[in-house]
Amino acid sequence: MSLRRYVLRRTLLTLPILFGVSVLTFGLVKLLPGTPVDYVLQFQDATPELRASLRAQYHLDEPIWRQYLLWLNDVLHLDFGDRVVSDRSVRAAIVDRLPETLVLGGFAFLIALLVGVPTGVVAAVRRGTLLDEGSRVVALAGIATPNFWLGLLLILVFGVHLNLVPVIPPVAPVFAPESLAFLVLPAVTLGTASAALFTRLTRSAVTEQLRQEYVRTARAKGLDERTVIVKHVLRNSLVSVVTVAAVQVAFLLDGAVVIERVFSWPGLGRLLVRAILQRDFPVVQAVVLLVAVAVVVANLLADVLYAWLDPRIAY
Amino acid sequence: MPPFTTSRRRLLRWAGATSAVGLAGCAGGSGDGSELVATLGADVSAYDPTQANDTTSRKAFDLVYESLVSVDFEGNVRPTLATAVDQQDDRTWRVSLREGVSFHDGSDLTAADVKATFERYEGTPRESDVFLWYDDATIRDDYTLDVTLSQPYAPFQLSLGGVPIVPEAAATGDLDLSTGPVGTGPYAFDTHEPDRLYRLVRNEDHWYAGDGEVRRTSDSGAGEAGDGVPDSPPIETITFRIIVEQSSQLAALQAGDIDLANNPPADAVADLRQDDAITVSERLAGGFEMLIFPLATPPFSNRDVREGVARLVPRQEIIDAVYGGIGQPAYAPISPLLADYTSESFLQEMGDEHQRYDPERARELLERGFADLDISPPYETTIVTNETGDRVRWSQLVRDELNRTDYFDVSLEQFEWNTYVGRVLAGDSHRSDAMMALGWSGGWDPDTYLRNMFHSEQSTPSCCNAAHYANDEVDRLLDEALTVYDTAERRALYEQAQRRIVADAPVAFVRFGTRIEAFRTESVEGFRTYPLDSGEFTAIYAPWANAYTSTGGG
Amino acid sequence: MALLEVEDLDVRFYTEEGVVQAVDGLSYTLDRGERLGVVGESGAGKTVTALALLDLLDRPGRIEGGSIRFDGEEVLDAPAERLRRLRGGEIGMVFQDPETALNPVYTVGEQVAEAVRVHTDREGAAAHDRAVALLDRVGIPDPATRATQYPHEFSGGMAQRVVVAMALAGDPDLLIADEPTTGLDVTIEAQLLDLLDDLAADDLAVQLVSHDLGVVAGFCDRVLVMYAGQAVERAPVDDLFYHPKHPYTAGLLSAIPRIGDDRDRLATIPGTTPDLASPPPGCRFHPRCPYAEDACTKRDPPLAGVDEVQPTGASVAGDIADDAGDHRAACLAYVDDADFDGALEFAVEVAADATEDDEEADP
Amino acid sequence: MSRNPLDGRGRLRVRGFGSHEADDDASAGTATVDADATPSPTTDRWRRAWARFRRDRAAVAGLAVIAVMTLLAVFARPIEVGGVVVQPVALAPYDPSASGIAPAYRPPSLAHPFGTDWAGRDVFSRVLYGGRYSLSIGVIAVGLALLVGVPLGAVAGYAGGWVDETVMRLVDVLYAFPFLVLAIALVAVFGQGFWKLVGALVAVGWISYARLIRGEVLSVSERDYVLAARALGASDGRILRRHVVPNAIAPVIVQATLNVGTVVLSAAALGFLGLGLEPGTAEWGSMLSAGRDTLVGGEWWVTVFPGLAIFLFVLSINLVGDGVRDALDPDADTDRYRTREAR
Repeated sequence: MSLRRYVLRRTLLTLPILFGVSVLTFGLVKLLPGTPVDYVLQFQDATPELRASLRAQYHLDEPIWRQYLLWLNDVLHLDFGDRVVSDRSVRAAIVDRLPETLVLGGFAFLIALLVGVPTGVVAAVRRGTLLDEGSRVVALAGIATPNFWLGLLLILVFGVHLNLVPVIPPVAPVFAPESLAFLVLPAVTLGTASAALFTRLTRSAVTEQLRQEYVRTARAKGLDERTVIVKHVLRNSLVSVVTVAAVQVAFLLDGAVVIERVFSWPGLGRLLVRAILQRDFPVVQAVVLLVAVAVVVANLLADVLYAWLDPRIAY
Repeated sequence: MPPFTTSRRRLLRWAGATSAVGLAGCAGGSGDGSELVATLGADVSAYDPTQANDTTSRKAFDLVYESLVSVDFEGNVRPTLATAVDQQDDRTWRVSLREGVSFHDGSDLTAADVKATFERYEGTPRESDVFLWYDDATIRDDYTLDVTLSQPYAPFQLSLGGVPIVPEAAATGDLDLSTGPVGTGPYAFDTHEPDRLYRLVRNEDHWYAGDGEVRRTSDSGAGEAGDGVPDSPPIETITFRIIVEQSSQLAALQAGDIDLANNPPADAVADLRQDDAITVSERLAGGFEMLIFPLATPPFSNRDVREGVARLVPRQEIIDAVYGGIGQPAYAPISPLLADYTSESFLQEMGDEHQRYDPERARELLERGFADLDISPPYETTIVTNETGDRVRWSQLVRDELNRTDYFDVSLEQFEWNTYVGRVLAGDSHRSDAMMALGWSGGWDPDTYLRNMFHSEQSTPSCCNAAHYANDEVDRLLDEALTVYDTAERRALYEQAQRRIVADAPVAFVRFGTRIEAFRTESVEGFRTYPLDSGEFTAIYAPWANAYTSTGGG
Repeated sequence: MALLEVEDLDVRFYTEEGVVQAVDGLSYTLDRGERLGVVGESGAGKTVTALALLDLLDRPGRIEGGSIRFDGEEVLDAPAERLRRLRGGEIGMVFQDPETALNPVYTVGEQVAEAVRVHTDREGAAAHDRAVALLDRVGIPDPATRATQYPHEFSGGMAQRVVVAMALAGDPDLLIADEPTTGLDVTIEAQLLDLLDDLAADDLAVQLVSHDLGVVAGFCDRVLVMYAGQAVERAPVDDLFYHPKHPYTAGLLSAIPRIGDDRDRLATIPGTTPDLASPPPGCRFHPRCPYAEDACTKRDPPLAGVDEVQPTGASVAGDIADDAGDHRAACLAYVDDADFDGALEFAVEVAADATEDDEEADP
Repeated sequence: MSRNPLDGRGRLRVRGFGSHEADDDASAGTATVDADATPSPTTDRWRRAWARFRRDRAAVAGLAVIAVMTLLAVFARPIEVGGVVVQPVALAPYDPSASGIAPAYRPPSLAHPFGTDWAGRDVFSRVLYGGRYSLSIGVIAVGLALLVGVPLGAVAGYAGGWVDETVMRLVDVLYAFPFLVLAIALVAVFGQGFWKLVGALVAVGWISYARLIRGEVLSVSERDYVLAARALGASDGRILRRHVVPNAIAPVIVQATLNVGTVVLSAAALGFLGLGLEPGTAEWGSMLSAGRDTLVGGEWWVTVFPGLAIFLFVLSINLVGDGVRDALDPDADTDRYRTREAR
């Protein structure tokens, strides 16, 4: 089965999942006590007619499944509708924040990989030594610190006392050098947890591969230890690291929800939490669906990469 | 943390440096490059006054729009777009507009714009801003119009201060305010990057020409306004950085990334005052924190029990521990800010008679109350609060105080804002088994402190009388006071209403609100704290209030 | 001077249950072009010895003593650079389980070409061509296309041929084959042995490790029998099969099932290999040796020459200077001063031809 | 044609060796293998796993820290169960929730080793007492998640077919939600407080166990001993309980140990977003998020000590988790040599 057909089959397989996600999101938001109209009209002595007209505007009085179908119809036309809380369209709200979210997430993911994988390899090769346990403790220190507290500490040390990095995002486009310089702290804070995970995973994967026979054959061929590790062992170990990397997408957004607030970074995480708390359900559904698609695509990419890395796996 | 080589650290420092310069340089065109960096605690969600229901949006476009009249730092009504507002009879007022005023889109201000502004409020979330009093308006000529009220409305002039004038095109649909505010104010809207920043740029042809002829409209004319205010705002660009996290905002202020921080937490004020680069200004505001009793649920249905609880609220301890010693205890709804309608002596009297902290008196009252209802203490109940930091803290202190007596076993329940609002404003809020910790902010008119909270018609869910307090006499007093124009007469009516309310104690008053601002001393000069949160940035440029701010060193 | 001289080799494993003496004072030599068989039950230390030659033991195993001289040069303290040139360059190695010996994620061609690149100055396409030639040399049909395929697309036999090709990449003088055919079925085994036979023809020394006496009989010139980490008998192949001197070797030979053999139960050597963490005192085979006497439990017999009874004290164990014909066994019976008075009453009977065997009754 | 040195010498048979061993074994040898010395397989496996765990210095240190923290938490304040004082000891000098026992924001001193917070409460007592929350949130949330996830995942893996399909699709759907976001929504719907927080963490936590055990059960149930058990007519339920799950549970145990840490961190994150436990609770995460404004102000001790407590607790849990994984790893180093040669 060729790659194209495999990707097509997998995409079709994901549709029920996306459907499930949209139903769950819709149901969940409907369960939230209070409606967006209450939010908009709170502490206003609004006349009942006004309340009714606003409810009608958001189809709040129609049966729930009809509301879902109406919403689904809009989504299929990529019209996510208007935000309840502000008069900007949902799509605009998301598009405004997408680059920021991707840059922060990507930067953190990169740091996690560049720190996590090498540490994992060293820990595995030097297994049982002080270096192994030392690197593990350092990596775990990243995962053990509550990220908002770590963020605040970094701001305090590097932003306020050393005045090295601005405390709030500079007024510059997201790819400008000073923005990226600012992003170092949030990306490090966000990436530490994932880095610790990658370290642990790589360590067990490399340890597993080091036991395989082909490593002995490689050494018997007269290859130096570095080539044996980097060329032969690493490629086999990456196979299992890749599958977990995909799950990181949702994990990174978890962290982003907190980190974006601490570093005042305008990302989707912050938008999503505020939308949940403000019952701005068009935004909630749109962002959650977007994240779900991202997670599903990431899993798909991981499987394709997995198959590309390991020839034994046929599509 | 990947190790930084020194060269990389220099890059960071350099990057750090340019960004600071970038901040200081003005994004707009020419001009002296003076910029003030202030902060907003949440993202601006609307530019159109009829849609904006949150204080952040209102304070963000406060400098862009102007209303017919404005209220200065002492509460006096000052002519702004209207040169005069004269009463014809008890239901009609004649408004004469200032000539030569233009909107940011170039169109001239005429009476038609004013009438259109009023009428476009219908069917919008902020409908009540206008339609509580507005009936009709007849345009006499381009610069005069008569406004007829649906009934005599004492706070008419003050209410005019809360209605920003927008171009008529906004009503006809030619201009879409949702893309950006268009008003006549000293600053025009420049850009808004959601969740990041909101920038205003100086409006070069603002109507005020520095000739000091702005006078107070009301007869008691206290001094000439506008003398000494330059003809155009000294600060060219105002950039509002949107920082949700309080601790990040404080860090940014100390690091110098921002010049002005809004509403810093009270207990951080002591630390900020130690930093001599930072000035903290605070002022009594219009509003109060309170604990609402569900009147339909025993034992809170009993007056003695309610007053007993009110007398157990440790107000001074709350002010010291939670608010860093700032603010004063509240024993009645109307804030001392409204000097015309209340006085210290009145407040002390209310305190002594009904609400002041007095554990022995409280024990007697509770003993009698529980006996009347023959409920055996301790009564298990909860205090419900939302996540606002100060409120969470003072409700803990009230809980501890109540639990020290053997009459109550109180636990605390915290809800995020919307779930909380859903509970507090629910139709059966008076039958819930919980006391509700809530804050209320009024305006310049005494009615805003009483009607919504204590008028029987305002019981939840139509508005905010969560206790479902219903007293015919109070209703009558409040309705009458609304139609009487004479201040002295209104004061007497409100005083009588307050006496009745405080005696019935549907709520325990805790503390009058204070507005706190912290700014970097050398980069903010002349800034004064405005008592209402939505008018926070008034002092940046308000010729009608004889106030302006410059960036000092700049 | 022999191509390979192993003297008093001592290898230990540091495990949870204690220190395992996997190889204990092993000595032997291997000449250029000669074929040495190393036989013994599982756990005798055959594989550990093979791995030790290329210093391929990793934790928790460690070479604690002895010396390994290849072409006169000491391997054990060779610098890493020299050791790398040795591995796959002068000594090629073939492993037991072909399926797992190859890296699953690289093509077969690439893995062979990699060995070529390390040991010859060929690079890129030249190395690849050499690899294809090697694949052809080891009898893989249509080597050009097969080179682009992956290990999981190869059968056991073919995969082992690839490993052999890899071992030959550096044109080695010595090929160590660690039970190369054990995982294969008999017909494939025979073809592979033919291949090794063919390769060994042009002056390639081979050390074939196996627990299958039939394979050794068909391929090797000389045989080294190992038991519990020690060499118990060393002899030319036909001397060993027809004149076994050590009881253990005899036991091994009697345990080979023979077609047409009408005995109801296979003869077996009672008991199991000893726990190398705490080997039995004296001769390690005495618990299972039918002729064991009290002396056997006290003294660990050296590798004594069997032809003439050695004068006492001739420490033969260390003596590696044996010529091709030399036949030694580590049993007190061949050490005269030992108070071993019994006699090893076993002998090998040769049947004239296959048919005559059948009707012979078991004694 | 292969050269065969034994060519022509005919086939050989060894005489004499066999007859000797026929008469009796007694004289043959002293090496006797006494069967009863070998312990039964399961205890041996756990004993060997414990031996291997003991050798991992970091893991043992982690376990020690967890033990100390548990003891401190249990003996922080007296415990009453139904009026009966079960545990009288009070290591914490002050009542953790009593406000005003000392001036607010006092730096660490002898009387108050960790200083005091905004309400004048003793931070030292609160950190000791706070251990109870973090430990119980961690253990209960993970325990319940296991109770939900393991059976569901095991049945899905073992039964296969539509059962597997539905459970796994539900898991996929839940996996698409970021863990914290789903918890936020659940807390917003069902309200805040200890059991609602634990409920939310369980609702989002069980899916990782379900997916993990399903994968393991799939591979284990292919093993021969499961087929054998089925061949002997054992019921599916019995096979699943006695043969399949015990052999598939190892990675789940490891994941559960590691998750105790993640759950405590998630509780702290929810506290940071204002969705945590009852205000004023002495739980480390709540103390951390409630006091964070003062971090910038300079009252560092209000957050540093609870933060350190969480850090130590989660770090130790992770070290123990790593230790458990290495210990339960079926073919750890030492076995490799033996299994290989014994074939």
